[in-house]
Amino acid sequence: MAEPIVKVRNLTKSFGDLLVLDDVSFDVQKGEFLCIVGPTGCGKTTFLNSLTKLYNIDSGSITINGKDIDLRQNNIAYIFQEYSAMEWLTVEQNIMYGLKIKHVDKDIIRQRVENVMEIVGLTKYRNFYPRQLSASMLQRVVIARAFAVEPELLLMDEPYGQLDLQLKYHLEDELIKLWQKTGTTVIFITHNIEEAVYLSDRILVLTNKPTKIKKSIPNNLPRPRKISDPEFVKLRNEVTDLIKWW
Amino acid sequence: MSRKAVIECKHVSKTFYTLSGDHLVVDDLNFTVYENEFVVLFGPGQCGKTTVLNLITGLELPTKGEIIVAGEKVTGPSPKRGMVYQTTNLFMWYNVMKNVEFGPSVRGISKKERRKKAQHYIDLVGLTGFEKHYPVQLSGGMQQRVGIARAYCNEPDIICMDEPFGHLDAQTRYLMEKEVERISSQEKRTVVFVTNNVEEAIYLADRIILLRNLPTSVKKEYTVDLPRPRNYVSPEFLALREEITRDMDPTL
Amino acid sequence: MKKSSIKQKAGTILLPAVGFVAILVIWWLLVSFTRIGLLLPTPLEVLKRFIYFLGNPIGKAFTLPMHLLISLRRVLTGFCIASVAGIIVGISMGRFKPIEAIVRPIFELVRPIPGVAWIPLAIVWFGIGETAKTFIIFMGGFVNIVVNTYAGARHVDERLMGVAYMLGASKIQAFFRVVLPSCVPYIFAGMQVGLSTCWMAVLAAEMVSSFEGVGWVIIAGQDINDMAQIFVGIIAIAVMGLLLAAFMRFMERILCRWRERGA
Amino acid sequence: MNTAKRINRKYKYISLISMLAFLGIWYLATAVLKLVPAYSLPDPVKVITTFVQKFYMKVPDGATLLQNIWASVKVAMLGYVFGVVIGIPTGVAMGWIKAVEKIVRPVFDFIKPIPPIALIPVMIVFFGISLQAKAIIIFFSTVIPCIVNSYSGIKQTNQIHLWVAQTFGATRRQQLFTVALPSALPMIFAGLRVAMGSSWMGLVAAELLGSTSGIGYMISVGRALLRSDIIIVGILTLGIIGILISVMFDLLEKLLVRGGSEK
Repeated sequence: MAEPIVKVRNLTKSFGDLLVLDDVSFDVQKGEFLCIVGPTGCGKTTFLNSLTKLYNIDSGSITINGKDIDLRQNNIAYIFQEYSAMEWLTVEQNIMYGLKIKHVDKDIIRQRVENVMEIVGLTKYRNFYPRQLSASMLQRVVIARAFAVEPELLLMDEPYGQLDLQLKYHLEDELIKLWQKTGTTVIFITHNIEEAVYLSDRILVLTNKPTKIKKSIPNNLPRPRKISDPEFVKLRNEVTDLIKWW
Repeated sequence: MSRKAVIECKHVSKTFYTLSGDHLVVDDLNFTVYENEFVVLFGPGQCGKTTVLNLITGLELPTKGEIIVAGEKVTGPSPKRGMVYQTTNLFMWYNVMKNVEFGPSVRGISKKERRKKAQHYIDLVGLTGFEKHYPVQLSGGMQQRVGIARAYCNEPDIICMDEPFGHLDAQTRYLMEKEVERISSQEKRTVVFVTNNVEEAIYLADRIILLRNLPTSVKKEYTVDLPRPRNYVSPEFLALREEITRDMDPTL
Repeated sequence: MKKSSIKQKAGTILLPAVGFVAILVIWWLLVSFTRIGLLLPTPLEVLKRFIYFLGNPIGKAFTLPMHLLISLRRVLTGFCIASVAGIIVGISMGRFKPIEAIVRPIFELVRPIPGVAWIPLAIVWFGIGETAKTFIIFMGGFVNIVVNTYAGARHVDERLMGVAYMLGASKIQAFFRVVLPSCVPYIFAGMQVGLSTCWMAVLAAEMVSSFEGVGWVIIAGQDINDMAQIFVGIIAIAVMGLLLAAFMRFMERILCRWRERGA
Repeated sequence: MNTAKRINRKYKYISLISMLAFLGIWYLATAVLKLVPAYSLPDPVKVITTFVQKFYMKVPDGATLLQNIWASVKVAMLGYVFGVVIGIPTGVAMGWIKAVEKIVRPVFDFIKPIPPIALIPVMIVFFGISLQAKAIIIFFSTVIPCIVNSYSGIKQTNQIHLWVAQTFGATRRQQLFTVALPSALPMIFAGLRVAMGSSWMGLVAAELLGSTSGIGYMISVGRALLRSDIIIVGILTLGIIGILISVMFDLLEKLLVRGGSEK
């Protein structure tokens, strides 16, 4: 097997006396689609924020391609759970934001932004400000902004939680298409087990606080997947039983 | 078995007059809801589902047609028709107890009696011990429980729920769906529940009414006969889910 | 947070001290070594004078605390009237369209006039007695309170009104149980701004015409060219301003308890 | 025409009638019924005549209305521009750089509650009745709201937006210029507006207390001569300029603050 792109070793993080992440170690292969599921409040968001060093970690190491993670060097995009579209920029300017920060060539920016806007269906709204958009459109803006930088590592924290179902299905399929086309590595956090089974190559099940890895389940169902397929249902039930949240 | 009709929507249309012009939101809507039935109004995106609920509860009046609830024509809001909202719409300045007993209190029911009643519903939604908390101190799911208790505590003929779990995360949502099922089996009421989530619709409904996109009207109805509690991954459940998804209007 | 190192703790105490010490040193240096010393007293002199005036009268009759109390009484009288009137006008303008249509144009005419500009007119109308001062202070606070209350009344969530009606509330019940409580935070914001402008207005009024109060202390200092007395007055005003602001925050904490997440 | 527009128009008529009624009552009470003496409240016709006359007559204060306006506006602009140029960078630095915050904030908290009006006598002692004295008063009235608002604007930057920038690899500088400043812009603008109001108030107070030109001076001359028509013309002028300034700010805000500000 090839060298993993992301290596996490003995990651530990606590807030005051509250231990949130307890000695977590795992690898992510290049081009892999990894879904992380776990009970509510198990620190999944802390997990991603520690991974990107937005939080200082207490101990352990995180490397990308064998080097310490560096947000300036590595091309990472992170889609947060909260709405993170910038109110003072138009839809188009929001989508350009990451590319501008990275000083990408103007022509490439133009081309990528057009392309990505088309995919998420925002072309008509390019000059709108976030205040004029509905919640689900705002989330599309954020998703487009992340896709536009064509990241080597894409982190998504429940990006589709608040979306209309049909739109969610549409964007899930688009995500898969983009992922297959660009070969990017995706770490996707979700509460929705069906979503996890639908999207992932592998599912990482977390325990309650302090968070550890309960199990890593490979998911080799053929794509495109079908939710009523008995194999699909079987895997979905297996993960549900592992979490046992009710 | 002949069933008693509780809500009758007859040729209802609604136009909004705004400075930017007139908007036809509901167009010739017809449906009936029977006593103690759990009906889900299901439709894509912003298709005017909330307007339909506002018409039923009397917050808005239809431009054409009429709505009859429990034999009376709807002409304005009334304590006989309760509502649970998407954004919880609690009175932020009252604690849980005062929120729940708001209805009985404004109708002049004695303190002792209304406290007893409110306590019953607080216990029913599983918030025992949180009576003195203010809404900001509660999580989204708990706030939604207060909203449900508040609507039930007024003992209305019908209860409307407008995407009550739209803002909750998937796990809390599953939990709340189970709760609503438990509550509505313990306290039989006529419920009109609006959602855009198919799973939720099939899990809860006795009958699903699929709505058309703007202007809103009835597209199709489905009777759900699956045994309760329902299994999200049973073949029948998944088959119905795919059928409904296929029938929906595209929103993109 | 708990594990913050000694270094950090030292920083939170030391750095602010650096700021204060720097100001005092610069002041002291300026006074001691430049010609400004002819006009400006040293910090120590001001402090000494401040303590002296706590027990001894400024001018003929009143000690510094008495002057403060006189000013405070004027402020509170005007402020209370402004609050009551402002809340009534603001809410009725925000909730009742016809009243808004009638009152708003006249209010818009008054709104942009700075509070102190009323002083001469007040003196012409009411002489230089207490009525004139109360009027000036009233005008200072009134506008801010109306503006904020009006905004609050317009921001009442119509869906919440719907909830109340649907639960069986009458119009009057909905007003007292929904409109009023949801305006409270706005009213408080207005009252806070209003109180500080009232405090400004009383100063201006006392400086233009009076025989007592902190404003007079300052202007009397100017008349006899006593800089230390002016500074004592300024410091007294600042301290009183801080106390009033703290009091308002305390009241807000009590009345708006429901907005706090903690506990 | 649709229903909503028709209702809107109805309220516009009510507003118009209310304005006319206000003027009518004023006229009745003064010119017809003579309820109050003319030196205390002139009738509206007299006010308008005086207003027109003041455009070319220099009596009683030695300058035409426009000359007075110019004198006031000149001073106000001078102090205001300095206040803005110093206040906003200070506030931004306080909000963005921890060390600056720790050193400057306590000093600033101490200065903040001092009403600029209280500094008028100090400035008069230092500089006499001069342009500098007034400009410094206005500077103080301006700088404080500018600092307060830009500081809290920067402080209120949404953490999520900073994180977005960080994960895209933005430097600290890029974060300031692409996230913190644009998101604080509406707050900073609100600060500029508040500063304009308080500097205008400071100016009037300064001119009332000691000056030889300007609208405030004209008003105080009017008071000394019991010419209440002059006082009212002065107050109205202040109000009209206030309205013009606020309209100008609305336009600027529309132009500069993108994405719409809080409504």
